[in-house]
Amino acid sequence: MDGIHDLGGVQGFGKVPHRINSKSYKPVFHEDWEHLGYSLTVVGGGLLAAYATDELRHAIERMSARQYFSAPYFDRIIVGTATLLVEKGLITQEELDEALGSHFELAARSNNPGRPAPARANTAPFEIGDEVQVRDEHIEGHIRVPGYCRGKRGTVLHRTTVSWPFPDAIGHGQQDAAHQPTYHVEFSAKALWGEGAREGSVVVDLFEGYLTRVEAAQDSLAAQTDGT
Amino acid sequence: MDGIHDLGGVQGFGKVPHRINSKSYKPVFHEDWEHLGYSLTVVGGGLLAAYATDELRHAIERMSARQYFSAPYFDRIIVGTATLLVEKGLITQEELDEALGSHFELAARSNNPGRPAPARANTAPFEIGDEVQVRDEHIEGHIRVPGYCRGKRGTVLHRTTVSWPFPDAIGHGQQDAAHQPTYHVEFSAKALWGEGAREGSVVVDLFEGYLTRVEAAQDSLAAQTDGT
Amino acid sequence: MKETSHDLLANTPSGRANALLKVMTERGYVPEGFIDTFTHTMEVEWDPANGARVVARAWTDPEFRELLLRDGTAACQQFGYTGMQGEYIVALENTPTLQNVIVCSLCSCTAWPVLGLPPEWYKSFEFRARLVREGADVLRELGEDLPDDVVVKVWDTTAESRYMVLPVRPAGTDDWSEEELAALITKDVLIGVARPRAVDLPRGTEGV
Amino acid sequence: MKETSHDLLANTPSGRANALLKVMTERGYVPEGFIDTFTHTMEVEWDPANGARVVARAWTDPEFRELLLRDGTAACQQFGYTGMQGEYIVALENTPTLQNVIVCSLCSCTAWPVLGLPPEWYKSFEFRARLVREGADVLRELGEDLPDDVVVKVWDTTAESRYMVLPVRPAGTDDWSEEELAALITKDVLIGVARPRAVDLPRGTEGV
Repeated sequence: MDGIHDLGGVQGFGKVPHRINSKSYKPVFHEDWEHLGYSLTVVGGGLLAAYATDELRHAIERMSARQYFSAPYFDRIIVGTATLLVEKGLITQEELDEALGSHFELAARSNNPGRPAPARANTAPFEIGDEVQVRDEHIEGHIRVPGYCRGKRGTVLHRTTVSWPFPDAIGHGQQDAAHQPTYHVEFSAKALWGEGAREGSVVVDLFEGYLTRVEAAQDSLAAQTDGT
Repeated sequence: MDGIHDLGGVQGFGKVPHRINSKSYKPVFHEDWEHLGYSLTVVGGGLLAAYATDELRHAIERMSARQYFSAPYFDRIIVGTATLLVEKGLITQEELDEALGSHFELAARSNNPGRPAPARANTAPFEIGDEVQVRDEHIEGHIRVPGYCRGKRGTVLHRTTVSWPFPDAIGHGQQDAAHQPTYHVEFSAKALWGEGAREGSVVVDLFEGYLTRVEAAQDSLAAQTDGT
Repeated sequence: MKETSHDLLANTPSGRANALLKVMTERGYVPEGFIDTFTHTMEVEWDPANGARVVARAWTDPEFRELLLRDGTAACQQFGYTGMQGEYIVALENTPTLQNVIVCSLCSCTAWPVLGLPPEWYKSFEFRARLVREGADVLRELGEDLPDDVVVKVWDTTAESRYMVLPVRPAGTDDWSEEELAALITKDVLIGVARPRAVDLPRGTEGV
Repeated sequence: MKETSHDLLANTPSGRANALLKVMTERGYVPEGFIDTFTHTMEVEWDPANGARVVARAWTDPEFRELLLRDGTAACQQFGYTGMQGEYIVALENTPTLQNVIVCSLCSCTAWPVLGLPPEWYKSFEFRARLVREGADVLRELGEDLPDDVVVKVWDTTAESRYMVLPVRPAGTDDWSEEELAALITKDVLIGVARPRAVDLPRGTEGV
């Protein structure tokens, strides 16, 4: 989904609150409840196996913009975890409200079933050096394509030797999600942010189903078009 | 700027809080401070002529995401107005803090000077029925192109008979901003949101400098490319 | 309200508005009476009843209708409904198979003198985010379930054109007066999220 | 802390976390001791000192370096630094003119066993929004003002690969031990926002 969590390239954000090597990073947690974020979500997603990590990501993406931007990081994990446990029937909204002593605001429900990996499969896996294009898709459910690279062309640097369930399916609880490798695809900064961008690149880790091959002929035609 | 204010097409938002014809719309204001939003900004932008409307829009766009999404509408107008009056030297942060009795949070300062209308001027104004393309630009300062139509092609429905100062210039206080007409450009829903979109269209009101003409030859080449 | 002691102000929207008022007033920037006068304009003069009168006239006067569609500003000027945020008015003509709807995805622009100030829901993040992408769905949720053959055309107010929707005159209103017709035109109809229906209202004061 | 009376909980992050803990505990979902054990893992076992040891080994052992770049998971497995969020580790090789930097623009993915949990600033909206678009500017603001001939390559952790940066070994460290070299590798170096510098630290315990 093109949600407010998709922050890459969004402008108007100020300085990152950090100076390099200024912190010892101990203690790891700064408030006495923070460890509960990861601990409880590992109970729910790991020990109880109630949901996949992509479902947790999707639950957090479904938080309202107000809630998302005002909640500290581990609070978002708690809200996402609580949302999924309620949706899976393992706990209830009423229990949460009673334990909290007031209304426990959860993320919005999803009315989207997710989708399997695109049917138009590639004839063969991509190889290092291949030119690929990110499909110009507008998916309402969970997806792991940041908006800034949608429709853009890049170069394959690596194909993973392991496969994982397709996020758009497993993120909606589809246990039969197809497993695919991902590709490290490098996009030039100019391709992403326009000709005025400083030299550099961004590498995005993309599932096979998000990509199509750029054929040489198509590439040549497009170059003519771009040059018009 | 690609800011968090650019909400068109962002997903994850729930139901619009309204039922048609359920309200009399009186009284217009629901809290006794709300009228101050527009009143005070009309004093600042109108009576004092301290800033243009596009500068107010830009000031509001510069609010932090947390502040933007948690502030009610007229509060955003107040914060934008206060920000500009401080930046223009008509009031001070200290006066605001003292009047409020605590820190009055303003929008972030802009370190961007804006830009004049693109130099590559069109040879002639566009006419009704012309195919145009929104420039694929990534502008850090104020701009009035919603992200969802950037780089997209549409059809001109209307050219305004009046010209206005180019937002990217006047929004940064450039008094010599070029004046341009705007065009009502219609984009098909499928062009904006993909082939799965329901039939329909969106018309965006775009300054001449945001547009380029789609030449017939280019159009034909692109059609071949798209079809590959 | 304008003489708020500063230790009474909380750091809330109300507090911030009154703090800014205090600073601007002390600086001498706010003319005596300006806020009351301008607030009266916002609360009373700018009203959807204005747009309703324009629509009713267009329904009953073919020449005016032609003018409204050709030069909305000139047409509204005949009623005095121009000025601030009404400098360039464009009327959008519905047909039985076309529904125009207005939004401002980037902020909240609206034709104040014709429609009145934008309502809260129009300025909501939900409406701004969703209308351009899923117009028909949003209208159905709002209560206007359009037939399948009606196409939604969304107008995003991203520059200085200020829109008003000219709806289709409902059937069965042939002998209605302009005043009676105007009573069918609500703010929601002028924004385009609702269509006027003759059955919605008792006709005029006679209760027909 | 785990037995919080419910009328003491405010609707705050802390209150919500403890409310969820209470409900899950009452349902019997939380095994005895699990939270303490897992918290110990997060606080103590997952540590940037782990990644530092991997880098120091790669700087001193060419075969290990080759393995690390070819199969990061296998290389880290030699130290036991795999498992949760360390299932597929990829090392990113810096050069004098290339600086790799890691971000997770969509959420907060990080190689926990190698780098430790991600720090607050890494999870900040500012870093997530800005790094992919203005990498070199962000690094300069953070205090790493790269020479003009250095290109920044940003790695956005959008799937299951978990990255660590393999920095360039600083000049003048030829006779340093692995332990001494590891002391140059901070969490910020492993993320890629900082480069190691031999002058930053007194060498080992001898204070050379």
